[in-house]
Amino acid sequence: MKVRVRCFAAVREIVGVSELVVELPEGSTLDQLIHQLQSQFPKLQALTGSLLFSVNREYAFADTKLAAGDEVAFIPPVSGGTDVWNY
Amino acid sequence: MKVRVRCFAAVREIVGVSELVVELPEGSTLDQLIHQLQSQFPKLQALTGSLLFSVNREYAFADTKLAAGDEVAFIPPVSGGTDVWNY
Amino acid sequence: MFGITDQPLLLEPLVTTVKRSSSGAVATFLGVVREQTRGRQVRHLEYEAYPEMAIPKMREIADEIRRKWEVDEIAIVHRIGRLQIGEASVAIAVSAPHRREALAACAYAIDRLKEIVPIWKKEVWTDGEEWVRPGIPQPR
Amino acid sequence: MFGITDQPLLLEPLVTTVKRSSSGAVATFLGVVREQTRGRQVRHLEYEAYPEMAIPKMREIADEIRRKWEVDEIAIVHRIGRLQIGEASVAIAVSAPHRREALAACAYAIDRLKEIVPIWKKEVWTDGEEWVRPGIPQPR
Repeated sequence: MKVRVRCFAAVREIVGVSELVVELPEGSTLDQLIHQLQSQFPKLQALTGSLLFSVNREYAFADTKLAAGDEVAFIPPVSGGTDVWNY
Repeated sequence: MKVRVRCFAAVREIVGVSELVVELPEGSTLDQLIHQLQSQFPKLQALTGSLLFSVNREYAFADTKLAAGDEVAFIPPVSGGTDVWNY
Repeated sequence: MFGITDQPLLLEPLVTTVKRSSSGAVATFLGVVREQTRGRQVRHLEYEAYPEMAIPKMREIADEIRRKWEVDEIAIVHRIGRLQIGEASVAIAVSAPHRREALAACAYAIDRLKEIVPIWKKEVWTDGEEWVRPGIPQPR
Repeated sequence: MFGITDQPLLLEPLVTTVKRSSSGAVATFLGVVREQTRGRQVRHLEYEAYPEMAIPKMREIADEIRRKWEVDEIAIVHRIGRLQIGEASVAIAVSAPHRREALAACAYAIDRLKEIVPIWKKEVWTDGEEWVRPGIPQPR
């Protein structure tokens, strides 16, 4: 099955594109997708501990089962302390 | 001695002008001025319990001593409950 | 910037006035004339101020804020005269390096304004009118 | 009104959008690009959003607010693209019958926006750059 992966900010810069279509075995979980992309883009590993993920535009846990056509997004991490926005 | 009395809102409507010059004995207190104006404008009596006063643009107690040229203001009362402003 | 005006209030100039290069947040508050007040239908409002005392009192509020929070600038402008439903009677803007201080200071400013700034409004309803003034300040 | 835009943010249209005849108060919040962040000199910022998720999340924040406070309307607009010092990155406006609800809801909206709305910024300093994103939402 195919899923879409949307990439933003630091993830987009590592992957080099803002959207990927990834082929996965039927019944794969979000976790399996993450591992597959990590082996393809090793620099993602440094981010993974602090990444969040969404499936179909809702935050999702790593054990979420994916379906064909799902839209997954990597939500890049916080960096740099507690009050990291300007305001 | 002469003092200026500024009148606002309900007080202005009772007194009929926005400013009065009042002749008082030397050493008069704010309280004496209030009584003098109440006898001149009896309708003020209904308001007095809830009036505040300022002398020279600062809130003042009734026992404040007045001096020639002081600017006194009658600060009309709250009416109508606790959330009386629109916002 | 502290003022009393008979002109319509606009936020944008206030924001420009308070913004500094250190400001990460600007919080604003507008008081607006409501259609209903305590169950009665408002036709319009008339605001009146004691400007020579009101402006120093606004400044006093700003001084209190600076003692409580790290803020950049504070602006308070109150409109006087006849106001229709939907028009703003008061506009407050506070800038600060961070959002919490800007928001807290803005909330404080409007509370204190009601308490110590000598401004009155006459509510003119479809069935009568009355002068209204909020808050009982403690003389000092 | 919820939006993502690459145009400068203005408060006045937001205020007009949220004001109802029942509104006695409008509170607004602007997030502004500061000159300094964590001691480093900012040259400019670049904001990026996941708009298809960000707008529903803004709507979700508005729903949360309506469950907590009596408010009239809520508007949230975030700017994306390159922003200079002094420019606003986010604008929030909340109208309500009374001031406390408008102010509390506005403060809540900006806190929650940082927590759940997928928007990132790259800080470009005079000596480097870094992507930054606030808050760790709890997946549900």
